[in-house]
Formats: sequence, C-alpha cells, structure tokens
Amino acid sequence: MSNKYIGQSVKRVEDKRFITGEGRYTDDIVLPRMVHAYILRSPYAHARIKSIDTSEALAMKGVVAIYTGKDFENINGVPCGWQVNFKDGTTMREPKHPLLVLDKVKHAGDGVAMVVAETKEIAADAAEAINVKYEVLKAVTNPKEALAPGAPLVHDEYPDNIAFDWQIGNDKAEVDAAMDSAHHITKLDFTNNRVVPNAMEPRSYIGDYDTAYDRYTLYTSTQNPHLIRLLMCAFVLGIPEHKVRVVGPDVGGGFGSKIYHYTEEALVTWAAKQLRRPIKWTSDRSEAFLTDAHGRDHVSTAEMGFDKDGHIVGLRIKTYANLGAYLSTFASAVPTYLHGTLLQGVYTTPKIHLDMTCVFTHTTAVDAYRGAGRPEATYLLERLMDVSAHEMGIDPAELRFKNFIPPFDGVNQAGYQTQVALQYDSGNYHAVLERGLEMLGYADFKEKQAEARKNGKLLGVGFSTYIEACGIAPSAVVGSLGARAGLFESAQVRVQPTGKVNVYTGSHSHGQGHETSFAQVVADKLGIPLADVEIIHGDSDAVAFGMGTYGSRSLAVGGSAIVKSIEKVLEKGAKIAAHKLECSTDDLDFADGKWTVKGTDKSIGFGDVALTAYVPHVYPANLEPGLDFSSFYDPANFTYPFGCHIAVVEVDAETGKVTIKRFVAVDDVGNVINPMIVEGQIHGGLAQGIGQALLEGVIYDENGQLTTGTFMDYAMPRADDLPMFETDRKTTPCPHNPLGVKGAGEAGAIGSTPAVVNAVMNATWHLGVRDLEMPLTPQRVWRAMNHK
Amino acid sequence: MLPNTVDYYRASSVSDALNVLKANPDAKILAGGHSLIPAMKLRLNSPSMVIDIANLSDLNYIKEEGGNIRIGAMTTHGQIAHSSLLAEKLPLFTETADVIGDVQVRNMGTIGGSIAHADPSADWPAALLAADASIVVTNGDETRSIPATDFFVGFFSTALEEGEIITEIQVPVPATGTKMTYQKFMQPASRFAIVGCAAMAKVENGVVADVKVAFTGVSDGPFRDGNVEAAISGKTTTAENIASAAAQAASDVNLNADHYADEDYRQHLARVYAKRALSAVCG
Amino acid sequence: MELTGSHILHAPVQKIWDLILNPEFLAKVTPGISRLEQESGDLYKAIAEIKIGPVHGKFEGSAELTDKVEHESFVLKVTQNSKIGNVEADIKMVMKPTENNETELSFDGVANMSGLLARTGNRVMSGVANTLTKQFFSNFEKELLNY
Amino acid sequence: MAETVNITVNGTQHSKEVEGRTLLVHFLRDTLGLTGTHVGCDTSSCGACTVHINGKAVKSCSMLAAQADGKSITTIEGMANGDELHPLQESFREKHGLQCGFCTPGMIMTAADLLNHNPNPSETDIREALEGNICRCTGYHNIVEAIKDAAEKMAVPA
Repeated sequence: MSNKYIGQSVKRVEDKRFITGEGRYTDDIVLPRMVHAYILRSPYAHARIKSIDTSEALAMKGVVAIYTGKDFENINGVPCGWQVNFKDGTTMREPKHPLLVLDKVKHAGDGVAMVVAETKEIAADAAEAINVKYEVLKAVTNPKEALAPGAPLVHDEYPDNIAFDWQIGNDKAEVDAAMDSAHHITKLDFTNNRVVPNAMEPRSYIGDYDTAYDRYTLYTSTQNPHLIRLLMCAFVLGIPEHKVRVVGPDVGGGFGSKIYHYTEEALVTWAAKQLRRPIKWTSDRSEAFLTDAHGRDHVSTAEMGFDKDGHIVGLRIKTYANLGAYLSTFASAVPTYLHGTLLQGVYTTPKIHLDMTCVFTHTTAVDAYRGAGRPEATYLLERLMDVSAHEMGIDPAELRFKNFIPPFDGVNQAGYQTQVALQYDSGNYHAVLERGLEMLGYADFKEKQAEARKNGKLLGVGFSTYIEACGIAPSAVVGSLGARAGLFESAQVRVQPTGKVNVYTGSHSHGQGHETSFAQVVADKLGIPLADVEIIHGDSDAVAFGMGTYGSRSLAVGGSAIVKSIEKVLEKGAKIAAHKLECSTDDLDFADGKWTVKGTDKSIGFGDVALTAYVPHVYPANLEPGLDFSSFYDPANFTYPFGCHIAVVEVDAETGKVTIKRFVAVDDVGNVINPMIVEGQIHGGLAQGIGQALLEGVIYDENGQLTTGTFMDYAMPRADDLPMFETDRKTTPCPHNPLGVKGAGEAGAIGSTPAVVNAVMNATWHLGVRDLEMPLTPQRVWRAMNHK
Repeated sequence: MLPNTVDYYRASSVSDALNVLKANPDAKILAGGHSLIPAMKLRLNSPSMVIDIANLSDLNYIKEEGGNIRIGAMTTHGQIAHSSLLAEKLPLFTETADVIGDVQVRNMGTIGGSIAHADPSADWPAALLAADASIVVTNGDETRSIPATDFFVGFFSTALEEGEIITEIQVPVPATGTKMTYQKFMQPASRFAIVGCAAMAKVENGVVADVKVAFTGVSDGPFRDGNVEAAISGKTTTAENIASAAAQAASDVNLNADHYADEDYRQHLARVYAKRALSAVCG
Repeated sequence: MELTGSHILHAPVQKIWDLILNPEFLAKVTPGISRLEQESGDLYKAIAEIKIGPVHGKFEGSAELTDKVEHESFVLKVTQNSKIGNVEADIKMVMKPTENNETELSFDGVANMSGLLARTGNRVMSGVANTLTKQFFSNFEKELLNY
Repeated sequence: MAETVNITVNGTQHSKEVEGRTLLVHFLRDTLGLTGTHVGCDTSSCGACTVHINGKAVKSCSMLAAQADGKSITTIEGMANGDELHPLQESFREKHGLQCGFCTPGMIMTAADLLNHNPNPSETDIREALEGNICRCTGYHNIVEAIKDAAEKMAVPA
C-alpha cells in the first residue's frame, strides 16, 4: 500500500478556524441564562479561617449565590489518581483537597468562597465584600525545610510533612559498593526550579444542568474529558457518570497543567444543579499562577562514579520532591514512576539507586509539566556527564560515546533492560550524537571557541543526550505501579454509507494537530482522500471512552487504537468485497482504496463497499450490516524516544547575560506521520526547556507568597529570547506498535534544559564556574563569574 | 481581572479636563492608559472617574520652534519613534521611544502619560534628564515650565501639583555634533529597565564637553549622575578615561533591589551601562 | 520587605519618646496613616490610605506598641488589611541620644505582604520601602516643629 | 454610569451602551460576540488581545471600550476578505506558525502592523516586533518563518 499522506508535512486542517478567529475555546461559549462565578482566594499561604461573613456580598444587586467550605463539608475533595506506597509498604498520605476550604488554608490561592452573579464584574465586586477573618500561621515552602523538626505542618494529621518516601534501582548496598570502587566521583547538589506551565488559554469551565433529562454538562479546558468525568462523578460529586457529559472544546495549550481534575470543575458542575443555571468560571492569569499545578521543584544530591577509563560504575541520588499543599491528580507518579525509572538514561550504568522523599509544603500543588519527571532525571544525568567530563579531562561528547548503550532495534536485538524497572524498546544513541556533532561542526567550533576566548568572548557549548518514556502506558504495568486507572486508548472508526469516515478518538488535541495527523493515518490506511476523514475528539457523549493526551501518548496509543479499528473495518470490508466480487477474501488485495482480485483487474472501491454495508441487498449471509468499529488499544510497553541536543551560548562577560547563538536538536521519535507537526512539537518543547534554564522560576517568599505571580515578574520566553532552531531527525521505529511511532511532545523540553546549562558552564568553566541554580539569570551568572 | 466601577469622561479640551478634575478630586487623568488601566484591572487602583485626554489633538505634535523641540504630551511613543524630525535632531528620543514596552504599548502609550506616572524604571525620565528637557504643565490659570531635574522628585512622584496636567515636553535642540544614546538592560519579564542610561556629549578637539548622563531603574527615581559627568568632562576620549568615569556611576544613590538585580549587581550594571553609553557618545 | 533607616532628629530623646507615643503625632508622621484610635493601652485601630504610584488602596487594621523600654526602644506591630492584600509589619524603633542632645532614631523591621500586593509588587518593593522611610523622617522633622 | 460608544469594527458601525469600566476586549467578545480576540493575561503582557485601532496594533485588554469611541477597529475576524485569507493567515498555516491557536489572532494582528510599516523585515525585526506577544507552543521559529513568508507574498502584487 502506498502512503500518500503518512510521512508528509500535510498542512493542518484545524488551522482554518484558528487563523480566522473562529476557534471555540471554553470562554468563547455563551449559554442562555448563564451566570458567572468568581472565587475568593486566600491571600495567605497558611491560616486558619476564623469566620466568613458573606451577608454584605449576598445583598448586592446581581449576586445569585455564595458558597463556602460549609457547603462542601460532606462532599469529597478532588482525588489523586495514583497510589504510591512508602518504602515500608504503607499507603501514601492523601489529604483531602476540598472544593472550598472550611477550616485551614494551605497555600496562597486556596479557594475560600465562590460567588455566583449575573456578570463576572458583579461577582468580583461581591467577592471583595466578603469579610474573612484569618488567624495567620507560619508557612514553609522549601521541601527540605519542611522536614526539619518543628516546621509548620501543612496537614495537622501528618506530623512530618512527608507524603511518602520511595526508592528504586539496585540494592543500596550494591550501589554504595560500586561507588566505593569508583576511580572518580562527581557529586553535585541540584535544584530543579519550580516552573509554571502557563498555557496561554487560562483554565475555563462552564457547568450546566438540564432539569428535563437530569443531565449535567461540563465544558472544560482539559486534556482528558473522560478522565475528568470519571474522577468528578465517582470520586467527588457522587453523581452517575452516564448522566454527565464532559466536553473539551478547543483548548489553548495544556503542557500537563490541564490534565488534572481541578476543584473549579466540580464547583461549577455542582452549583449548576443548585441554581438550575449554567455557570461559567474563567481563571485570571494571576489566579492561574496560584492554582494551575506547577512543575518540577526537586532538590537533589547526585553522585556519578567512573572507573579509570571513564566508564560509569554507579549513580546514587537523594532527592526531595516538593508536591505542594495537596496531591494533584498525577502528583505522586511524577517524581517516582515517571522520574526514577529514567535514571538509566542512555548509558550502561550498572548500579543505580534513587532515594526519594516527597514532601508537602504551603505552596501550589506540583504535578506533571511537559516531560514530567523525565526532564528532572535528564537534568541530573546530563549535568553530571558534562561536569564529570570536565573534571576527568575527557571531551563531553567522547564520554557519552564511551558509555552509550549499543544500538538495538528491539526486533533482531532484544530491548534493553534497565536497572530501574523499564525495558527500552529500541534505540541508537550513537547516531543522534554523531549527527548532532556533524551539524554543529564540533571540530570547527572548538577552534572558534578558542578564538573567541582570545577576544574576551565567553562562548560555550553544552550537550545533552536524553531518553524518555512515552506512549503512556501499558495498563498492567502502571497498575502494578499504583495507577488508579488503565492507560489504554479507544477509537471508533465509523464509515458512512458514502465512504466518508468519522473517527472518534479518546485522545484530545490542544495544539498537537490530531485532526490532521490522525486523518493522515486513516486516509492512507483506507486509501481515501484526507478530506473524507473527520477526527472527532473531546466530547464524552460522542467518544466511547478516552484517557486523553499527555505523556506523548496520542499517536502511539490513540493512533494505534485507530489502526486497530481500521483493521476491523478492512477485515469486514474484505468480506463484503469478496461477496460482491464472488471470490474468497484470500484472493483479495487491498490497496489505494480498493479491493482487487489478485492477478485480475476486477476490483471494488472502498466507497462501494461502504454503501453495500449500509444497503445490504447483495450481501454475505450471516454478516451484520454497517461498517463501524471500536477498539481499545493497550500498549505492550512504553515507547522510548531519544535524542541529542546541543546549545551554543555566549555569555556577556560584563553583565552575565546569556545569549543562545545556536541550538541543534537531533531527535529520534520513531516513525513520523507528519514531519512538520513533529518539528513544531520539538520547537515548542525547546522553548520551554530553554525557558526553564534561563528565564523561568517561581519564587516564594518566606511567608509562602508567590512573588512571581504575573507575567511582569515571571519571565516567559519571547521571540527575541530565542534563535532559529537547527533540527534533524533519525528514525528507529518503535517495534511494538503498528505505526512504529514513539511520541514527540515532550522531547524538546527534556533535552534542552541541561544542554543550555552545560553550555553556560562550558563558557565560564575557566572562570571557576561549576554549577548554578536555574534559571541562569544574568545576576546569578555574573555573581558566579566574579565569585560573589 | 476587571476594574471596579468607574465613570468615564472624555475631555473636549485641556481646560475642560482641568475643570472636571477640579470637581472630581478622586478622578485620574487617562492618557494612553497603559500604566493606569493595568493597575485598575488588578484593582490596585480604583479611581471614581477617569478623564480621557488622549484624543486632544492640540496635545499631539512634534515640532521645532525657537531652538526647541516641542512634543505634545499626548504624542505616542510610536509617533516619537517614527519621527523623522527627531531622528535628525534628537535621535536620543527615537532610540528611547523604540525600546519602551512593545509595539502595542508604543502605539497607545503617550510621553505625557508616562512621565506623569514617573515609574522608577520607565525609559523616558532618563532621556528627558540627559536632554535637559523641560516639562510644561498647566492648571488652567497658570502654566509653568519645570526642568526635568526638578520634575522627577522620587519614587512615582513628580513636581506636578494637584489639578495640573502636562501639556508639552520641550527640549533644546542639541548643538551640531552632539552625540546621544539610550542603553537599556531589560528586566526579562516586564521589559522595564533594570538599568537605563541616557547620555549626551559633544567631543571638541578630542575632549569631552557638554556631557550629560542620566539613569533610570537604578534608584527610586531617575537621576543625573553628576559624578560620572564630572569625571569625564574635559577629558580625552580614551577607553581608560571612559572606564574610570563610568566606574563612578550610581555611587551615592539608594539602589533598587528585586529578584532580577540586587543592589550590588544593579550598581555594577549601572557602571557597565555608563561605560557603554559613554563609549557611544564619546567616540 | 525590609524596613530599615536611621535619622538624627533635632530634639532630645525624651521629647521624641513622648511624641512617638502620642497617637495623634504618630498618625501624622507615619506614611499613609490617616487615623489612629486608641482601643486599649498601646493598641490602636489604624486607618490608612496608601497612594504610591499605580497603587491606591484603603487599609484598615491595628497598630500596637510592645516591648517598651522607656526612652530607649519599642516594637511597633502594624496589621493592615485591604481588598488588594494585607500588610503585617514588625518594626523595632530605637532612640539614642547624640552628643549635642539630639536623638538618633533608627528602625529595623520587616513588612510582610500578602495577596495581590505580594504577587505584583516585587519590581517596586524596594522603592516602596525607601519611600516610606524617607516620608516617615521628613514628616517627623516637619511635625517636630509643631510640638 | 453607562456610556454610548460608536465604534466601527471590521467595517460595521456599532452604537452600544457600555459601562465605564468595560474593557475593549470584553466589548468585542461579550457585546459583539467576536471571540477571536483572546484574553491571556491581566498585565498587558501576552498580546493575545491585540487588535488594530485605526490601523495600529494595540492591546484591547488595556483600554476601555469608551476610549475607542469614534475609532475604527479591525479584529482577526476582519482580516480575511470573504473566503480569501489574508497572506499572513495563509502563511501561518503554511509554515505551521500555530499550534493551539490561542495566541494566533494576536500574533497575526501584531505581524500585520509590522508589515504595514516594514514590508521587508529581517529575522531580528520580526522577533523584536513580537516582543509584546507570548506564544507557549511554537517556540516562535515557525511564526518567524510565517511572517517572512507573508512579507514575500505581499511584496509580489497578485
């Protein structure tokens, strides 16, 4: 079968509505009789609510209702979706995360009251008129400080602020022995800075209740409508799932932050029934800073040991992960199964041990942000590699080549079993670094660098060879690791009588271009024009089920589910075709949209078969009419994209300001359906990873106030902060899914961060700079260069 | 967020605006609105009334008259950035206007609005100080011209008195051969100046004359740096002279501090930017 | 936000001490405070209106003098609440006589902000602190002449 | 106090009552139903709300609707000529200059302002012109390519 669309940079079909302003995001939706919610939030990080007086606000014209924690005393809070156990086997601590706080607020921005009014302005005015009396308590924001004796407690019932502790890898004693035998050990203290996802569309929800049918509808800017429905119905509100429709319309970016079930979703859904009116809540950006789950925030000490030839002999890590005040939906999985399992990297490290302590603090909840756990793992490994190379006097590229896992395709050679539970599917790590060095022109670069130094310019190069686990995830595997849900995907391929096709997928596109790349797969597999395919997603009433989009899983898992359904369509189609052509299905070939009797010119087109399926006058006996199949695909393994990122930076010797001169990225994401879209995904990830390295970072003051709470203080990468990216790809297909794809959504954000930091260290190494906390602001770099 | 309730009044003339302002002491003058409206949206400021003067065309002009450049208070940053008259006669102003905020802000924000607001990190004050500008203000009965050095009195505060508005900025046309520059080290999020240094100088027979150096962002208000000026005046334009003059910068001011630049670093940056500015104007 | 400063005031310690414990005087010199009403002992109800640059807010709360060491020092605890955020300050004031019988008044403390003020103010906080300090002493000098 | 404003939007004259505090962006979105103009922040930082007033890019979240009285506004909905897309719209699609699409209307409006006075911008010109617009998806690479592409298209008379 020839591919007309797969592998082509087909222009996106969804773009038309976005470039003309016709995209329909949740806040664009207006329902009849709709009212507006405004949430009054705690100004304090930690305080006891002594009293709430809503009388003045309630009396204001246009105010419809005001709810407080009292209204939710008997309603569950939003749950965590992943159970992790302590090292000793006891269950993690999962505090109640109430829809509105009744007694004690636990982070700045915790919701205290919800005002519903005829307009958003009135709701905001009324919220100002609510009088809350607080007893302010001391707060703690740093995970290590939260563990100190006498530290303020986030949850009074957990006397040490520990959510759980956890470990992975080889036996600790074995790792200690390996480290003892090391010829050289590089040891570094790391802070993986807390960042804010900041999807450009602020979260927005509309709750609606239809009295006639006793049915709820929630419009939500989410990455996974079905998951929200399940969590909200079964765990929070206790309403029957089949009476709830959740719609995720156009969503303006997620990056992880829109995976989770947020309190406001349940609030508007619940209140819509109380008031019998649709209720819209849309976050302000400053609220988003306080309430969207943040990312990263690890404090680690990591040691990498080498033998005298520069081979890694061991890796030992102690990390404190800050989970914030509550456990967000995936929070417990991020520092554990999405992080510890990636510490093998692309190296043959024989002994690895991670000791992890996950901690509550008086801060916004931390959860998966683009890459989720894998950027943190990559950062440790790749920083250690570059520093070790410098310390041992080995070229950092050479040190990597020395330690790479040899190439394996997962078909002729087995997958690679790591020391940290995973089995890599296929990989060729040499190839991406070789290509990266070629694109960089490494030999020339070194000369150029020496020349620049002579002229007082601080030019540096930094490497990162990353791996990640995507295509989340085999349900049995994640189930054994504590996931409270399966992580399969569903797809329905509904062929219409005219041969046009609707595809219903449980994946959700919020910028990834599913409506195009999924359609490319369908069109080629069925041999029909792209325009004959429509991809439908984001509506729990339309789509049978879905686990949503995150963890670079859409094509690998969602796409594979579609392929499964297409196979069923073709199998039945062949029976119909055989009947019409009066032959056996074994005599048929399917190519380019038609079944042909082998060795003849007798054929029947896909459209004719589709029509026959719905007008079954001449039809096989015992075959049901119709051509409409659903499938659920549960992956056999994760997928393991990898790549090599190289940053070239120049540091202004006088000010410490870092400028990215070049950025080379060679990624291997397996087979590619739409190179243009994949490249776009890489670009976006790079910007976020570079942002984390140079610009972005949350700062809490000692009282738990978020002092980087707007775009005026929290620096987002802008066009003039970034260069044109130089990208290329290698292809090592995934051996275990039908498309051979691995996933490309997070790669850029994983590989780029350490490459940039390594480059800055390389530029300033001769000035004695060894390590710096991100973001590498000019002030920090200048201080380090001048030993201040 | 959304502003609190506010009455909007569109002034038909300067005197109309002043009369309404007199009658409504809680009102705020609305020029381009790019400082006031963001504050109103966050409810950091909730005036009872805004008096819109942005459309008063008699406050929107750039002209040369009697040895002065005269700029109407409601002239936008964008108009200044694109003015060919200023590009020729006072390029310091086009250069400064060009790095204020972003293009959208420059299209709406006005020079009068910006300097009345007197943000300690705003760009205009440094340029006005270095250019020896005067600010013309009126209360309807009386018009006075305030030298920039007297106008900016500190943190978000000016010599404007209640009931006065700015009508014009006047700048003496610099002598032929005068060089000028504005150099800015930006806060990466807000894009305000962490340090902004405006400088003007004339080199005569290899010796620096008529030098003026002014800073914004460094302290709680903009200031002329007399130490730097004195150190380079009358000196030859060697790199050493420039460096040693620049090293005097921001020596006796209260230094601002924030996440992006503490006192030490800010002072260091002031010196780096003084050097860069002096190098540009003393070349 | 750290609040520190010191200044020589042209009056003997005893006078300064008496003035500073006089709520009417304190209200006049403390930037923004428009009224201090005695609630009990050294606890006052305080109404403030702060106008700094883009920020214009009305605050309400309390001011309390504690840890008094006569003619030497005391701690001023201020709690102010508003719609745009709350401020809590703990400031130690120390008075020392100078050689020519004037007073060196110095203070050292922190003001903690919450809510929108904390979230949006970083860029200008050091300016606010400097300004409040300057205003306090210049008001003090001015008012000193009236007492 | 309600204000009557007369505003021409995408060529159509509107006369509406607005509150003094109504921001232009809310007037466009809520009163006129033109939801292509988005709100991405509350500090005039992100540029998602960019529209043209009398041909110049401005942030509609940072002005009152009343300030736009008597003015002519173009929003993203007014950029295409019927079914014929504006060259920038075409180029954003061709060069994959958008992903989630939320910042896109503002990007296109800002880019249009740039090309109005600089028909042949360099990469640096483009990046500087986009200073007031944040995109979280694309890393800007393809936005820069799209604007370059549109500039080329617009330079050649059709």
